[in-house]
Amino acid sequence: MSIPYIAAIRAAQERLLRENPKVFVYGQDVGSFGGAFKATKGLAELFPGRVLDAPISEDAMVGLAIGAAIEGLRPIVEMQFADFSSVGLNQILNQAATLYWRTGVSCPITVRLPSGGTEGSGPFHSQSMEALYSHYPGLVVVAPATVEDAYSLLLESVALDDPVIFYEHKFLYYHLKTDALPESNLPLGKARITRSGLHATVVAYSAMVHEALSAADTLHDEGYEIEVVDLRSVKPIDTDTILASVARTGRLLCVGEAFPWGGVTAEVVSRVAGEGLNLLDCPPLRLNAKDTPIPFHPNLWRTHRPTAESISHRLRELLSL
Amino acid sequence: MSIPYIAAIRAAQERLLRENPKVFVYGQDVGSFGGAFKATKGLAELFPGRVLDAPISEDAMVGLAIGAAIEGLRPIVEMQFADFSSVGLNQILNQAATLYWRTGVSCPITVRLPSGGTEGSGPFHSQSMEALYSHYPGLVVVAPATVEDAYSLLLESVALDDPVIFYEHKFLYYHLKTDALPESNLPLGKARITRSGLHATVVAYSAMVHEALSAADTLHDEGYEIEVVDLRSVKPIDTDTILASVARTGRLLCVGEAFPWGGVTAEVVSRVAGEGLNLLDCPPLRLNAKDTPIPFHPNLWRTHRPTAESISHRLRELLSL
Amino acid sequence: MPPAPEPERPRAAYRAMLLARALDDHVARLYRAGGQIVGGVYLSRGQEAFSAALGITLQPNDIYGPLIRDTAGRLAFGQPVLDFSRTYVGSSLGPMRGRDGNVHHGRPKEGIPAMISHLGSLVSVVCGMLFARRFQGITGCVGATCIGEGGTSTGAFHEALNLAAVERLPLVVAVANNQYAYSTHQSRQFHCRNLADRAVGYGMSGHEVNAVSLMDSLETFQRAVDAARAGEGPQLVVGALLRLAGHGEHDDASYVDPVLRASPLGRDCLTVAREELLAAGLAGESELDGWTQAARAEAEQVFLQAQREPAPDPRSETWQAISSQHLCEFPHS
Amino acid sequence: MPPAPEPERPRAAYRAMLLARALDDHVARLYRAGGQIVGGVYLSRGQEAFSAALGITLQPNDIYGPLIRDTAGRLAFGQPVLDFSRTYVGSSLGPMRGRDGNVHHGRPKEGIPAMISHLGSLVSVVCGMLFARRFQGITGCVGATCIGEGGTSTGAFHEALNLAAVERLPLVVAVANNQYAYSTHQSRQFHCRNLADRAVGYGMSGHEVNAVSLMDSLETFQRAVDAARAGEGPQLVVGALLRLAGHGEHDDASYVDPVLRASPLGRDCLTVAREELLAAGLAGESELDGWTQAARAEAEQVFLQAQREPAPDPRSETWQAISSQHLCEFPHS
Ligand SMILES: Cc1ncc(C[n+]2csc(CCOP(=O)(O)OP(=O)(O)O)c2C)c(N)n1
Ligand SMILES: Cc1ncc(C[n+]2csc(CCOP(=O)(O)OP(=O)(O)O)c2C)c(N)n1
Ligand SMILES: [Mg+2]
Ligand SMILES: [Mg+2]
Repeated sequence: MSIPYIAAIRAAQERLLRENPKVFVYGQDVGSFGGAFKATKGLAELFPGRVLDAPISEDAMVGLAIGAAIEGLRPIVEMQFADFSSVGLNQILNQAATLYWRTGVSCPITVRLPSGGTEGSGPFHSQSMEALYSHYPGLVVVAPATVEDAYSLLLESVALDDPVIFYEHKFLYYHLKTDALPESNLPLGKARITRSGLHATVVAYSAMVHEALSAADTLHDEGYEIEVVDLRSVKPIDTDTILASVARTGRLLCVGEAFPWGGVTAEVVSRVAGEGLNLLDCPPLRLNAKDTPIPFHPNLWRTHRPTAESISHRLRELLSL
Repeated sequence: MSIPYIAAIRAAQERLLRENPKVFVYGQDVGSFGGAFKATKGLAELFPGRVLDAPISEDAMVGLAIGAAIEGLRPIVEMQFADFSSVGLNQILNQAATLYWRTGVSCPITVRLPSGGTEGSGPFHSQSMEALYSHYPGLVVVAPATVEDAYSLLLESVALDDPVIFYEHKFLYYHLKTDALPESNLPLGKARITRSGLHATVVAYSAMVHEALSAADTLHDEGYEIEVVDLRSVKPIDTDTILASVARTGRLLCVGEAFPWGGVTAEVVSRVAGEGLNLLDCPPLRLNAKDTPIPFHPNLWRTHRPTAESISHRLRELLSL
Repeated sequence: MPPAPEPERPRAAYRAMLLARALDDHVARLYRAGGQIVGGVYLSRGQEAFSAALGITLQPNDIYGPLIRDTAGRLAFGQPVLDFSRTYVGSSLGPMRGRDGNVHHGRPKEGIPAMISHLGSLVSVVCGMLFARRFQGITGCVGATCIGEGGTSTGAFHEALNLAAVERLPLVVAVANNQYAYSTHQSRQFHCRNLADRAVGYGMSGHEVNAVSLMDSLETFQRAVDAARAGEGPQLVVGALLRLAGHGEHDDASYVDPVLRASPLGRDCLTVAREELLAAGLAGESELDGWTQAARAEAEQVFLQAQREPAPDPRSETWQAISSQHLCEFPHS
Repeated sequence: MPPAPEPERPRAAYRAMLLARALDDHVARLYRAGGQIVGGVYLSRGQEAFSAALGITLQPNDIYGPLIRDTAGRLAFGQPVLDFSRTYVGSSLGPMRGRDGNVHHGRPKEGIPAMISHLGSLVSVVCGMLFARRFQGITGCVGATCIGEGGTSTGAFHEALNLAAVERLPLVVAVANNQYAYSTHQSRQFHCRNLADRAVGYGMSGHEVNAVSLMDSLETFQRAVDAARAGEGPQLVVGALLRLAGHGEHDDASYVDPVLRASPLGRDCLTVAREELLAAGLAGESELDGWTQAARAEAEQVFLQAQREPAPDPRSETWQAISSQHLCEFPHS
């Protein structure tokens, strides 16, 4: 187990830079420093002039990428933290995401968002912004939960002719490891049944997949087989795979690390209710973070976001309905 | 019928300025010009130094309002169009909406967003951004559908100690009129049963309430009584009123003018599925705008957003389930 | 269009100005007639000289990112006239196919990005196009874009100028200071002597010009574009003029100070340019009259044509915001 | 010649510097020991003179919006020392009650807004506080805030400076140019000679100062604060220094140019300030040693106290982001 999630992201970028002369990486401190999380370590030296430090100008960073994409390049923009993309959001939602529809010119940019909570990171270095980017038309929003997916989905994202938001999870950067990077993988747009089960389906994505798997272990000891669906991309959402799973289990819990109003869990639950009501043996449940900013102190943070424990708790509730 | 929706907004601001010396209005062209939509017409003359033109700096406009609120003022910020709040969004989501939770100091700012589609306004003068603002913790998001509500909800918004996003609909500005402004009204946070019915519930807000009412007229002629619930605020959502209505009708259609991924309709449907599954006689349906930018040409625009016709169509589908 | 030879430059620029004015007059007439133009109408009136001078100074392989009052610049740069009428009427054959309208049009693959409404956000896109050219070894290109004095207050504008300076991009930013941003006088928009004073703070060159004069504008832009092309980094050109119309045609602009209107700034740049051409012996009265007539005829013709073209049909519209069809959701939403 | 600073100012500023350094040293030790500080640790090292000089120059009813490396300025302005340790350890008794941490703290109702991470976004908030004071007829106040040279590249910074100039607010913006933004050298951040050259483009006054010197910093800030208070509008003060630590304590700053470290810019401002105080006869060796000891003891004490205080308890946490309880949703989410 030698390849962590962050190394897969670095490896995908190295491969992209090597194989496609149109790829470049732009972001704060991504050059010789290798990025705040070392996702571009060594790449500036390997590919001179193609891995470039940006000023602290998220709006202009995205704007530059869009212009470069118009001219045929394949920019990868690294936000230092997802949270700071809020000041680049206008270029993403209104410029990048509208370009193809308005002009017929596609906009193949990939914006990497180091996302999600870790201990002690607080309100502005922990956010999950997929709900904002998925709501607006014109973007593909990817959220890998595994090292293999981080690698192959990043390759696919940059190959795609459309703008992609790449939600990569900081908690998984070093925690999650694998032995080898995949040669092939499920395509972007397909969800994965990570664990199959009988009694209930948990739909999750990114770091929450692992919390869900660990909850499934707990519930297994209590005599329940929980199916875990890893969405892999949240726009599009692979509704067919979800419905097929719910058809098998009759019970649905959707788990997300984002804030509770709207977002992926609301979209998933409302699709299942709309398209698969008859498959449900009981009300579909959701579990999200709490409706406050993300707390700094670990005591609070551990309660703020869903965990294996709170998912287990909610699953028991679901199974008792 | 002499008081249009926009005049109610103006009247509320006049009253607020008159009754509370801490209120001021800040926005592009709101001064002697009276605002792009005349929501502040004459107010700069009536209240010298309290209705001020801002530079084209949405981020700083919101920042200024937050600072003023910290010092005890009650700022009303007018965005010229909701769409441009995307470049003020960071101050709204990360500064205003986190202030109370982080510091215990409340942030009584009201940000008025002239929202929603009108003919020929195109992708950047038509947006409905409530899903973005509701997703993040710390904001109240209000969406009046009537002249009376525009008036009383704006009064309440500015009186509230928390930051409020005031989603006012440009299509209603001049189309919708009433005879007199209300002395009292349902409080913020409560939905209204605008039309009572038996066979299905339509949950809507802002301009879509009127499309829903007109669809209900059509369906009435076809022998169905449709109940229409006007949310009035989308954060919070008055789930109790919705559930009570669905308990009566057994059928739910949720209609929004925003984009189809996530948003109010997903949140409402997933709440009803989660808390009122047994009340439903058939799958709950949604109707949103299409998943593209909002088109300029009226031919396209009329198809892009939900209308009385498409709501009627969807209702017939719902009633046949 | 090959670069215009020296005596031809002011002549070509003036013809672009005339055509822009004729198009504006025509669309304003249609708007006032009612029912023929949906949505807003934004005129270039007063900005034609400044705009055309930049457009004509660029070369065909350059990049030009026009804004709301740049019809003259677009025409001078070589954008087809029909794009203007087709976008206003929303023709399905226009570059925006009715999806976007009025002054929001462009041909990104031909060096003309299509502005979005958010002021300031175009500048970094032009930076990116220039960056991409250099990245791919394409040299000798200049990229130009325009913005009003009001748009300089946006964060996006600042970030892009600074980025252009750091990257030493061959960018020319034309700021049309027409004294007002909608109703807001420049005194509520910025507080420096002249916006060209911002150049030093970015480490770029600043130029001030009387934008009511075509000849002055031509000369200044030639200097700025040459400098950018010569590798001297980004150039900031600030023109002084007056908007000779409402913000849009819905606006009577009654807030404009009559003193300004009566000042040299308030002179019509078309009148001034005509005088300049005559004085320089670059054209004669009857030739100029002929151009004016031709421009009016062409403006009328392109609107007639666009209005006859099919409107977009919602049933044949794809309703897909991305090009990867297999990833599109909500097929029947 | 400006008036010599009265004797107590440099002495008080230096004591704030010493205490800030002692707090930094202590928190760095706790961080390296592991397990005692969660999350990042951001030190003021190298910026103490510049920061303290501003803090001490303000008056109690002024507004001070500090950023990440302003511990010295906070202390000089009068913020309680315990706020620092309590926020780092997340004490439930601290101003942020464990909800926010490390350098994100403040007391908005006492004129110290609590920064969010997004660089540049604090400046307009300070503008708003000043605006509100003037609006309510409170005169004679100054508002100051600090930012790194990297933060000047944000759109938010530009918008706020411009707004302050338009509104003629008594704002002092201190830019600490410590040569790097994280690993990024200033040459990739801006391209002008000195960021003070931006002042003219806003119509405000610009000041440059050697921020390694406490005396120079004191003198410059006195001039800037006086000018702001006298109604001369916003002031931009740009200090040159070097960050004498990593960006955070996780960063070894190996990218910092050794030539810079060896240059006068790389001198420790505490050493310089001590020399300055001695040379000016404002304090003697043994008094200064006593202050240093006292600072270390106080730093240790406030951490000991904060670490003994109760951590936040998720069960008693309200989990409500707004103050209007009746409008809170998701009570048990
Ligand atoms: C970010 C942003 N905020 C607000 C607007 C609304 N708006 C459109 S044009 C305009 C005035 C523009 O003034 P200026 O930049 O001086 O250009 P001019 O119209 O004078 O040519 C405003 C405020 C916008 N387009 N973008
Ligand atoms: C808008 C935004 N983008 C990115 C960051 C991440 N970030 C935090 S500190 C920092 C470097 C800041 O450099 P500078 O402003 O020079 O201050 P210094 O750390 O040198 O004191 C960056 C990029 C941020 N906080 N805000
Ligand atoms: Mg203007
Ligand atoms: Mg720095």
